[in-house]
Amino acid sequence: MSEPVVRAAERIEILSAETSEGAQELQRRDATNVNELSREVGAVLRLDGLTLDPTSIDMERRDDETMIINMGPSHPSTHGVLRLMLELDGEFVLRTKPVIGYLHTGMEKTGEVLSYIQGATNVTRMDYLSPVINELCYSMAAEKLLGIEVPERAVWIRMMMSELNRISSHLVWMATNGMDLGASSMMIYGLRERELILAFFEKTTGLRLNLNYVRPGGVAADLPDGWQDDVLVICDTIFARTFEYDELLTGQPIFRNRMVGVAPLTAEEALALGVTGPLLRSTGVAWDLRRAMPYLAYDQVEFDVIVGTFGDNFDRYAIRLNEIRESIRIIRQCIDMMPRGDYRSQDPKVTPPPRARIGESMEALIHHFKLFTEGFQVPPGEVYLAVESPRGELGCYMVSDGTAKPYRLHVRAPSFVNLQAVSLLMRGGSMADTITVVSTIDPVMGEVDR
Amino acid sequence: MTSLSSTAPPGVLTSDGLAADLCCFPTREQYVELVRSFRDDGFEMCVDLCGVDYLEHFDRRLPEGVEPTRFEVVVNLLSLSKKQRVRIRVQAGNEEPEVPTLFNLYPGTEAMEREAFDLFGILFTAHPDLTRILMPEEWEGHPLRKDYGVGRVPVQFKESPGPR
Amino acid sequence: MALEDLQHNFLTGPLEDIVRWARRASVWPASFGLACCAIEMMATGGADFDLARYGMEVFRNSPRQADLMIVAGRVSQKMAPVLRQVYDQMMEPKWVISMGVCASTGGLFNNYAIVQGVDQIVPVDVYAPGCPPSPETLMHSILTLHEQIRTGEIMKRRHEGRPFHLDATPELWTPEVPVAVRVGTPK
Amino acid sequence: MMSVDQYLPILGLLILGVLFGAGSLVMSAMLAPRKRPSDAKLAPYECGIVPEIEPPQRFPVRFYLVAMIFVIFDIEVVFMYPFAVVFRQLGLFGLVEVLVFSVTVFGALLFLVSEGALSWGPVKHLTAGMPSRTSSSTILRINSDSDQAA
Repeated sequence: MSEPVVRAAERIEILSAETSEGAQELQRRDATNVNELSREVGAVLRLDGLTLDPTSIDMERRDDETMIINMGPSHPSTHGVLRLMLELDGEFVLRTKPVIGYLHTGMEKTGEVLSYIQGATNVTRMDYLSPVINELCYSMAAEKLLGIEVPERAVWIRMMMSELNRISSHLVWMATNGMDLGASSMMIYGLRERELILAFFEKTTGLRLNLNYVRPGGVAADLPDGWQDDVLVICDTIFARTFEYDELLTGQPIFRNRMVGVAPLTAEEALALGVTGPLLRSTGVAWDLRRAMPYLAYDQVEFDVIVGTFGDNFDRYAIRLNEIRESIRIIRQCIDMMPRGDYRSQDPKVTPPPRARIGESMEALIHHFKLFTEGFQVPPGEVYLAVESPRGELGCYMVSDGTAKPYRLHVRAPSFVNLQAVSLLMRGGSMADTITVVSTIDPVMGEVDR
Repeated sequence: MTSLSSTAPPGVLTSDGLAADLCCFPTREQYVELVRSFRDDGFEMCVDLCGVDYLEHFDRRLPEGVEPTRFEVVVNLLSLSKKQRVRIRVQAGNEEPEVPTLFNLYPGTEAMEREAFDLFGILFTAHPDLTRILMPEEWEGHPLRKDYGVGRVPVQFKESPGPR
Repeated sequence: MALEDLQHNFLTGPLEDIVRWARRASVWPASFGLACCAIEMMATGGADFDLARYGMEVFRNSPRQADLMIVAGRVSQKMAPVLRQVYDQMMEPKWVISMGVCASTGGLFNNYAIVQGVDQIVPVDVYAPGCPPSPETLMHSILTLHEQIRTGEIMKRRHEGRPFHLDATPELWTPEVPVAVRVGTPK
Repeated sequence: MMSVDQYLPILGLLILGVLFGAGSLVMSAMLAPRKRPSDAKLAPYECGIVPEIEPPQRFPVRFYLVAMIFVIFDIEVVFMYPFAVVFRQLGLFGLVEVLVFSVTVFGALLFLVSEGALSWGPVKHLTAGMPSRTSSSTILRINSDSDQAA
């Protein structure tokens, strides 16, 4: 019996050496330097010194009485492969440190290998809950570098599709947030409504997810005829259903106890941490890129920016619920004001010739072949372009060196920055609050780890 | 774009001809001072900080008086009150890129600087926890550098060295 | 003395069928959702493409109560040992569906960060193609797995020879030492 | 003689219990595929991470206080068993007796709760002067004309 035990022991080292991330993990308090300790405790070093002095850990516990556990990569409520290391005093969280990188896919390296036409397929897999908005950010950055104009109809199609995508992303959030708080019927309702939108995506673009629909120069295909009634059906059903969710969740005592007043965030802390999106708006800061720095045709549509008052979990829930209604309002205006015309810019530099003409003329065939194998050259320069994704400001910093591939592609992921507010929000809360905090930040690990 | 040279500390070249939004090119010594002056001037949020490796595109357009180095740190500041963005590109150095940290001005940049260190090897002096954030702990090398291979496993049935 | 060691004769035949039928009808997946495929797996578990029809009602979170691991998404180098650890901690008999091309062969991301195919880490039984595989594709792969369990073909294949690509010794059909080889720094 | 078969049903129940318990153990031992307690299976499940910081042995006292509450009700039920057997002969007197008994035991629970066994201590929640809010009363709507900067 001794032989397997010895082998078992040394095998545990092999495995534990592989899964332990050394310095990236939460160490004992005496093993971390003061600055890092204050960050893990959630102190925001702001103008006038620490807002929260790390030495006065109010639930003062000796170092050996507390327990360091990790809500590891494969955990039901961490929305993907996020690993949170928590120092707990019984039920209360003293220190938190997110360990990320478990879904690092090297997308920025792959972005440098793919040409501008192929790049959208890579970027769309970053934030897999809102693929259209990723492609939009990438394509608009490429168009800005190229300096080409997108026809009016393409602008409105892009706006409508990204609003539909915002609704489907908020619906997934409502579903998983309900599941985390035990309302598993909310999971079924949320996913059921989302299928309506995915069916429309499949009808227009051919795919439910990772659509590769928005490309530099316009959109891949025109809307199918009779799309107005599909979208109207989606708007009416989901608008009615949001009141159902409101009834189901808002009055429920369990939901209120775990959401009202939990994990408050002040505007100053949010700005210092660079937090954007519903998290920032919940603190009362009215900052929505669609309103503040309008892109596409957001200045021609009428919609409200939803702002919270207390900055706690309940505000973030209310903001996302009402943002679904605002997006529906925008989509209704898109249906009425959708201009006619072509859906893709006619500039031959960017747009391949139509399929029919390839059969007849040789030049069209060569043009099509060159465009899809080698791609189009983009004048050297750099650009930073930001759009409003359901999680915050999604920015794309693109440097081009004149060839057909971006020289450097950096995507500013809103979840990556919002996630750093985790240690501030979880500080002093109970273990159950950590679940709601991670859920209301709504991190998508695909875009956090890129 | 209004030029901010009036408020920026002396010796900083601000030129907005290069790209649509405003760009500033401080040297490493003026870097923290410039960011501090921007923050006091109303730029409440540091939106993005990333590294760029200009090994193969060394001769990019830079305003005169800025000597290009291989590594560059690009910081994006955002003013919610004035609805304005500014981009600060500081030359970080050739072999041992080293830039002071912005953690004391904007605590939000702590993770972004760790990512720049992890993927590029750019050191940030006085950073509270300069460890890897995305790659496994014992990973050697910095993947996003231009001399770091893509790590592409040759695909058996298609040997063409195309873009994929 | 396990089911495989019985001689397959007249007496034990019905018993084996009953056991296989019971196993097929109550496969509980461990929710190992990684990336975009996890969203499609959730949609498959949702109301429209109900997985509960096949007895897979509940997505167990702890590997102790799960006997099917659906690797849904791209497996990064940092995640490989964790995947192996969760696989080892699953109860026998256990099966693996590698959902999506990223899990099966590294897919779109042929680079340093992604393990090019989960079968380098765990023995895989069914590969579901697609990026992401639509819920119908995932259900089709689950049904093929159920078919293999019902006919016992899945246990036969493992029992006789070692899985073809893993150099494990015959009697250890699940190799003890993790096979995940960290791709070093390709210069 | 009469008294022996009075206990027959209990005996039957006992045998059935043992049969079911032992039966499932034997079946699972017999039918489960090759079983080797590999070392990973012996290690505790920590969400996929191999645990190297072993959890502390001393847990905060709050967990034990909650266990105390269970003990009260456990004892109460144990005393109710003999009452349940003869409660028909005891009639009203027995019923009142049991009610008095459970009220006194309930007093113990009230004492524990007032001592704070259930309130788990200071939790950082914004509760001061929190109005009861609905999902539409807690938000402000900023439309384009009344656009105020941050």
